Amino acid sequence: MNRLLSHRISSNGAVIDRQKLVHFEFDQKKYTGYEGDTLASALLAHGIHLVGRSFKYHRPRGIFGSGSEEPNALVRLIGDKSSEPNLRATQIEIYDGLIAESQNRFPSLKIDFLSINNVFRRFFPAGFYYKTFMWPASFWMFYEKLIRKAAGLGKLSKKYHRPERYEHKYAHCDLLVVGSGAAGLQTAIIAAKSGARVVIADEQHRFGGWLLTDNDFNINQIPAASWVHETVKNLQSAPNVTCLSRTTVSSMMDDNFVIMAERVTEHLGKKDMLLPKQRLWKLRASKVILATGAIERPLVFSGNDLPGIMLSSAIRTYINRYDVLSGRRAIIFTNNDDAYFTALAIHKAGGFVRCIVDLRVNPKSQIITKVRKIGINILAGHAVIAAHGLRHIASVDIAKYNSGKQAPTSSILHMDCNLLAMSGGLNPVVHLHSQRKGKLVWDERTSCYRPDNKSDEWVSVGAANGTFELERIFIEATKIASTTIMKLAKENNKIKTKELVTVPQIDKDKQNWTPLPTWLIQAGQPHVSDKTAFVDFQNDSTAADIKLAVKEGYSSVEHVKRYTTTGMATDQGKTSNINAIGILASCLNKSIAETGVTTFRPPYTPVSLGAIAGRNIGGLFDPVRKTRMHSWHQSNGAKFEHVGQWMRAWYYPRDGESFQQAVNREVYATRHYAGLLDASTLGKIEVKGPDSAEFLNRVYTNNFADLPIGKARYGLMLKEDGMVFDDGVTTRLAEDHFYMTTTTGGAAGVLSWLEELLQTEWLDLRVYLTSVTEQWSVASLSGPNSRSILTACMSENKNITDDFPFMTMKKSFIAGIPARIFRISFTGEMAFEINVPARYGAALWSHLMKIGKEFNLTAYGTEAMHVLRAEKGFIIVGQETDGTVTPHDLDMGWIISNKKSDFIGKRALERKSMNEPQRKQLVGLLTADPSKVIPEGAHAVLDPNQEMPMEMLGHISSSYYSPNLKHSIALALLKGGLNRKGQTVYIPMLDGQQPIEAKIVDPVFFDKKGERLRG
Amino acid sequence: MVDTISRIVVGCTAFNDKKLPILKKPESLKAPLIELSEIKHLGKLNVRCGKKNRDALGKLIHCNLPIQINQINSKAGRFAISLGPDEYLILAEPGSENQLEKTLNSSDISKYISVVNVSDALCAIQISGPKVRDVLSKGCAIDFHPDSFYKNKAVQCDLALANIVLVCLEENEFIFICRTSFAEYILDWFIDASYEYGIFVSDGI
Amino acid sequence: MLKIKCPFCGVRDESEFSCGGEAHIARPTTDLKLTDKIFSEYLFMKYNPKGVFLERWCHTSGCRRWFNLARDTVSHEIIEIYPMGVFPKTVKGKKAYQANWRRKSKYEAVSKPAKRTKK
Amino acid sequence: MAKLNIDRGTRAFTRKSKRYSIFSIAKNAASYHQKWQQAWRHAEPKSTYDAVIIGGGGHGLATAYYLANIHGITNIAVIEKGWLGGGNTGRNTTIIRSNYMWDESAAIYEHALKLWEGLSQDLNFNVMFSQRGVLTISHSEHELKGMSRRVHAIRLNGIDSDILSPSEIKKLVPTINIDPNIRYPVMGGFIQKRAGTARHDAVAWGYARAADELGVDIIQNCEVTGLRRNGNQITGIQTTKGFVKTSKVGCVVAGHSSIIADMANIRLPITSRPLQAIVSEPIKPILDTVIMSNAVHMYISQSDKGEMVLGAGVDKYNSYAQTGSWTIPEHMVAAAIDLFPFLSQLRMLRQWGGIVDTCPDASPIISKTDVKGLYFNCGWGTGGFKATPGSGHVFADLIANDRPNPIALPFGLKRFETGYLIDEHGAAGVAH
Repeated sequence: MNRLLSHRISSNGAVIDRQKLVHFEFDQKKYTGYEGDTLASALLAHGIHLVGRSFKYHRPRGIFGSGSEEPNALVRLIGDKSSEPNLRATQIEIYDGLIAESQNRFPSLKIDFLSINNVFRRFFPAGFYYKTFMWPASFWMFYEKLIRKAAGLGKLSKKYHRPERYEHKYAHCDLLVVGSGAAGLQTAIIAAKSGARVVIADEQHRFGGWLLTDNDFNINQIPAASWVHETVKNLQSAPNVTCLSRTTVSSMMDDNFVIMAERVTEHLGKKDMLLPKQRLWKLRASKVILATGAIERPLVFSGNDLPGIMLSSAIRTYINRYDVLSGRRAIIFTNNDDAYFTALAIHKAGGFVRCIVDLRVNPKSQIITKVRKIGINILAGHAVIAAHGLRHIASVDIAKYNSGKQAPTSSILHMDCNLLAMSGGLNPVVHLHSQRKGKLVWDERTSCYRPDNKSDEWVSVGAANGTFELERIFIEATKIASTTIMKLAKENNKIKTKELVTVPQIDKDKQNWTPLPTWLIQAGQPHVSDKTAFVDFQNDSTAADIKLAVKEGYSSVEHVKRYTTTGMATDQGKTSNINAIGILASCLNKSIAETGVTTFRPPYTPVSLGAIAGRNIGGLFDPVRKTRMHSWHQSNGAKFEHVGQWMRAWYYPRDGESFQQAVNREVYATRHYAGLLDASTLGKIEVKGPDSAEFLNRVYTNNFADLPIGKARYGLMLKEDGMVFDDGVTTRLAEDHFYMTTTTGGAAGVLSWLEELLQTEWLDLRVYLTSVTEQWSVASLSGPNSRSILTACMSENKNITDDFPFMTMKKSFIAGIPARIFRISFTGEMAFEINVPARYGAALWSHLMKIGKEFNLTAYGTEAMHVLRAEKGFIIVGQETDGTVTPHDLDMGWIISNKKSDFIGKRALERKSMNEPQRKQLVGLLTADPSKVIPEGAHAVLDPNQEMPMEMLGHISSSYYSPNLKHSIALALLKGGLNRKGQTVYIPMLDGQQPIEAKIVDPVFFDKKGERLRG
Repeated sequence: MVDTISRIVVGCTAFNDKKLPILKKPESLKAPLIELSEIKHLGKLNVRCGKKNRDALGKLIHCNLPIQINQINSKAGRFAISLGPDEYLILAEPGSENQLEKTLNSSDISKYISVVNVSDALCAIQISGPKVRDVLSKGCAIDFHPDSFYKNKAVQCDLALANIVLVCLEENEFIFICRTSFAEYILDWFIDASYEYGIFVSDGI
Repeated sequence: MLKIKCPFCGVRDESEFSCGGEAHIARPTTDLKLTDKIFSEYLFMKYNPKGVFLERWCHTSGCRRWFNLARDTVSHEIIEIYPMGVFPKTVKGKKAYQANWRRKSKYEAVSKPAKRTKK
Repeated sequence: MAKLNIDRGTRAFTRKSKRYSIFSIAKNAASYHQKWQQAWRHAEPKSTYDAVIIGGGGHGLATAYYLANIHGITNIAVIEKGWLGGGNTGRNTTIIRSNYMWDESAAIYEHALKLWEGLSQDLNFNVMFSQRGVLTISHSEHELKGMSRRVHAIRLNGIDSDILSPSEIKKLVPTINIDPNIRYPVMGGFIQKRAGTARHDAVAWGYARAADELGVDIIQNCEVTGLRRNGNQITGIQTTKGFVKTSKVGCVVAGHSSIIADMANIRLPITSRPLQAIVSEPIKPILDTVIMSNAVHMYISQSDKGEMVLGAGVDKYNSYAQTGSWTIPEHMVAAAIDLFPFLSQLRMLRQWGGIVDTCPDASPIISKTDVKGLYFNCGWGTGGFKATPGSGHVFADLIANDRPNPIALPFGLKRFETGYLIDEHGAAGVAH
């Protein structure tokens, strides 16, 4: 026999396509379903309820709901590239070749070893782990391993895989409508006619919301289904409307910044490689209408977690949407009218409704009368006090029940069944509203928390607003839509406001929406029955747990939530929160309003991390910036280092050279012949305007007002706290025009800092700043032969190099390229920094290398540059400084002008403590063993044999082997260093080796007089 | 000598040594829906000047400076884009920028303005095709609805992790200007983001 | 994610802006000879209200211009946006300006917050 | 580095009746857990206390506990405007470590770490302190140098810390991506093995229960509305539950420190910023170490429940809203996926924010004030949780003796006047 038929019923005009058979696999078994089925509906069609084991007690759990509220039916989807755990079977659309498996069980669903926890569950009350696993102390790590293994739900495939494609999309609209049920469609269609830019999103794969489940009536004289069809068609054809199905609005933030996750190809078996798996929408909406509907509440009684016990609305949905009857001998347990529609549906579908157990003593309404007529037995004033069964519900105990006294008032009636529908009332989906910090109010009539609807930016409507009767929903939706359009029209004159549509007329059986709130059904010995009366199904928290929490004083809602973990599972308490609050309230003898409610944190349903990251991963995580000489460096075997976003040539190993060998060669060659460094990444800023000189005077510690035109000067920049911030050479091009250079890493920071000062502090200064970092490529030509090389390269007036004093600038042409040449040096050798428009950078470089050949010109990288400047005791901001170092600490008092009344950082430098002799100061270090190079970052001590913690003098900021001095050299910041010159310090090693002995010396190791520099 | 160099230079583009042209499209697509190319060596001047001298400057450039921000004026092959209350970006035909710079800096208002040649600091990239707005909206928070981003509108904004000036030339044709060193990143970004539409990157003009 | 109306570029996403913190902080020049303690009020001490706060923002990814902004630090509502060197005009903005302890501090008595002047 | 012998005081719960143990659970199981007593009394304020602690978070409760347990001052109250541990204690990502570069920081965080070791026994409440190790990763030459500086300093301070090579890191964390060609390759890292995580709520509850046992009044849902002083001496506090007389007030109200300070008209260098975190859905164990990366501003660990916990740096503007910008989680998730590609199969379950005190030097304030009897413990920024026991321990000492001990001394407000900041910015990008 075709197993497919077992629980399928004759077509209901449902959303599945009977013509299209789909093959899938669950727990290594092959099954078939129809296109349009969810994994849940397809499994139910095969009579399969049991799909998972619970988190803590590993109790058997079945399909419970029909949408994102599902707490039990979590499965793992296994794909070729990856495997995704914890997906809701109720939301997975099946496709050919889908492979799913159940979770949190070993070895199998039916036999799960850890269900032993269930037997001993009495020993695992809420928070038990806080009270034990403490002895012996050292054992916790061992206990923890076990707990960790037991915890967690699904498994991940650990092996790498190129993450699938996830797209991001920014969008803007006048109105976002969340949800496509009666309320959503009605508001959207009105907005559409107004000409406003509308986006309507629904997490389900097709629009209609509850109208897809309840549609055996007419809207405006046409069948509800057709009305939905028509309306959706109109929306889709409207140019100003974007319809997004399979799109979950997960978070709503300040100023209606909305995150929506669209499942683009997840539901397709063969993925269309053109399209991404998901698209994450970042939508900015002027107004938002929340038509997010409501979620049914379970009832809390002993054994309410057995497979075969489902939400009444879910059972109805499976019948009407998927032609699936989840069980043939059904009992309905309710405290409201809605479940009666389920009774009808089951009856229509050919199932047998044994009885309706209604907590209300004397329920009356049109629908109830109708159900009575059919002859379904209604037990009013009764309750199901317990459900029994092994892996599926087999029978229930029913008794007269007094909700006030919370106790049964009659003998127990035993009744068998294989399906129990329960309905404890409805909870509006208020998540997005409270994400925006909207308040909730407890509504006594409908016994639910609904939004206060006080905001001007967003509004809830329909079931999401606690309005559950369809006729009232349509009235409300129409009204709210029009008022929202009015508001929008004020901002946007393109939007029409005249009354756009009328309220649809419907002929649906009237229900009377007054549920009888009953949070917990107690029977026999409560402390026994409570233990199996589940509130949060996924986290296994029971009524007993909540009572225990209260007993132990964890009685605020948040404490209960955290102590019992109620509402903290992957469903975020969609079916459990309010029941928990109800039980808590009765424990505290408070009203629910007094008890309060926990906050709903985003997202509404879990959002894929892959989708959140989007394309900003791998090579696109952060831009890499290269100079125009990059390809030369590359083809000449350079090794690179990242400096901020820049990639700089680090060193150029030649045939088999080690790092050290290459650096030694480059350093040696530069000192003895000539070296060429790509300095293009240095920050460059054009400073122009009548007050430029005054401005520079205020931002540098030294004086720039008196700098002659054509001359350059080294400057030190401080932050207002007196700490060194950046340094560089600035040249005066004209009376009112300067050319400033900054460190590579500091470039962006310096420019914005200077702009900030000009725009927010010194509004009176007439100065314009323009970044030209990338306008100029810079080759720094350095070494004894540099002048000869430069001369050889000059295309005209070669003689300018004859008279080219230190710290001056000349404009000329090199090989026909217009150039700004600066005679400045960071190596301590005679050096020229040649700036040319970037487009000529590559050309200039290879030209210099060509001409330089006969002068032994060697390209050197940043490492050699570091060594060369260290030999001269030149600092590097960011290496010798770390935001805690003043110019005095660097022994650079000479650069602080006393003439100037003020500059950034001056006052801070005058604080008493800034001049204390015990501050860390920059000194040089010479190791006793000239070949031993101290590791950078190591710390110096006076007595290497002292006990821990050691008294440290300070750290080594720079340390290299100097091939020119044939000696290891280092720079260090040591407490009172300036007065310690000559003293011996020791540098303890991490690897247990002997401490390195070194002498404190002057930081200038080479050419102290600076003759070579000026030469 | 001059010539040898300038010849070397011609090949040099903001995309460094990326091998162009690039065609990336899935089999299922006949033709790429996105086209991208660099406009090489376009003259670019960053001009700072207050309201007082705006008109005078416009005359010198032969193209009036826009009065409103996010606006662009064009005349005789020159574009004037407003970047801020007192900041403009002038686009001029390749090779004309140096002369223009001289003219402005030697004018009698030169004292009150700042003119800086940024032709090599920035690069101009043209992007067009029926899906151009969709691709841009993947990395740019600006509203690309034709009603709000129309012809001759220019905005400074972020595209993914790069800062750009974006100019709308036609419904489906944009120019954007970014720091040269970001061009490679932007190119990679577009090739990836255009995946579902297909992209053709040409060597440019 | 705030929506900020740049006075020059119009409404843009928060991500295009950077926040420069408290506005209207007077910068005492060195010649004022303040004590270290008073000076530290300028250098480190903060006004950190729960409610309306006057702060400086810069449209970093746009026009790179700075401007002032009055924002509620609880609701994130932006009450007023106004240029550098001028003072808030709204009632809430004015109140926030006066509520700031700096208005009574010793150093502000000798050095006033930056004001716009003719260029 | 300042070092003190740690006085843990006498252990709580020598009285069997309330003592937690495997046996107490068995015994109560027999009686269907009907006999458990309240973890702490829900007290109403008395008219007078010897000292009042404002703020019922981890630090505040710890302060009260040590005041009672070590200094014998038991006539005290902890005043909490909401529910215990409802502030940053209940919102943080619980990383505990003491591998700080500056002596002053190393001293206090190591002091705290020593107290963490054995805290469950001290409090007779399992705070689940899990010494699974915290690994900080370096992605560039420059960072490796910074790391070397930190590790040398840490080691000479006698604190455990080891440098690991990429391959050693791979051995320890098999799921990490050490491909040298990614944008921020793993070039090395250093681990503190004694570091780890703890259960945040349990810390608040454990201290509350122990403090209550020693007679401390714990008063929830009571907001402080004003401070009363006589001249320069604190005389009491105004609350929503009436006036309370006391001559010593300790403020431990991270996020709202400036509000209380304004009541006393004193200045703090603090701004309140959102700090965001996210957790994923629970999965079976896949990451046993805490991983931090300053360069990409991201840290990640897996909770005992199986959730991946991710955090980043603070948001860029002042806020008391406990929400932040979307850009932050977006960036941290991207960074995490580059290091752990498997994460892209996972889903974000919850996203939230706390309000943290940020200080100019990213170091805390434990200090007397110009007002006699008014003490502040604040400015912990993003890293307060790890210090909870140490912070409470030295703050209790400060309140009891009206003078900071050597560990607390460097963290006084005076440093903002002298300029002797303890600048952890350079040292730790994401200071968790």
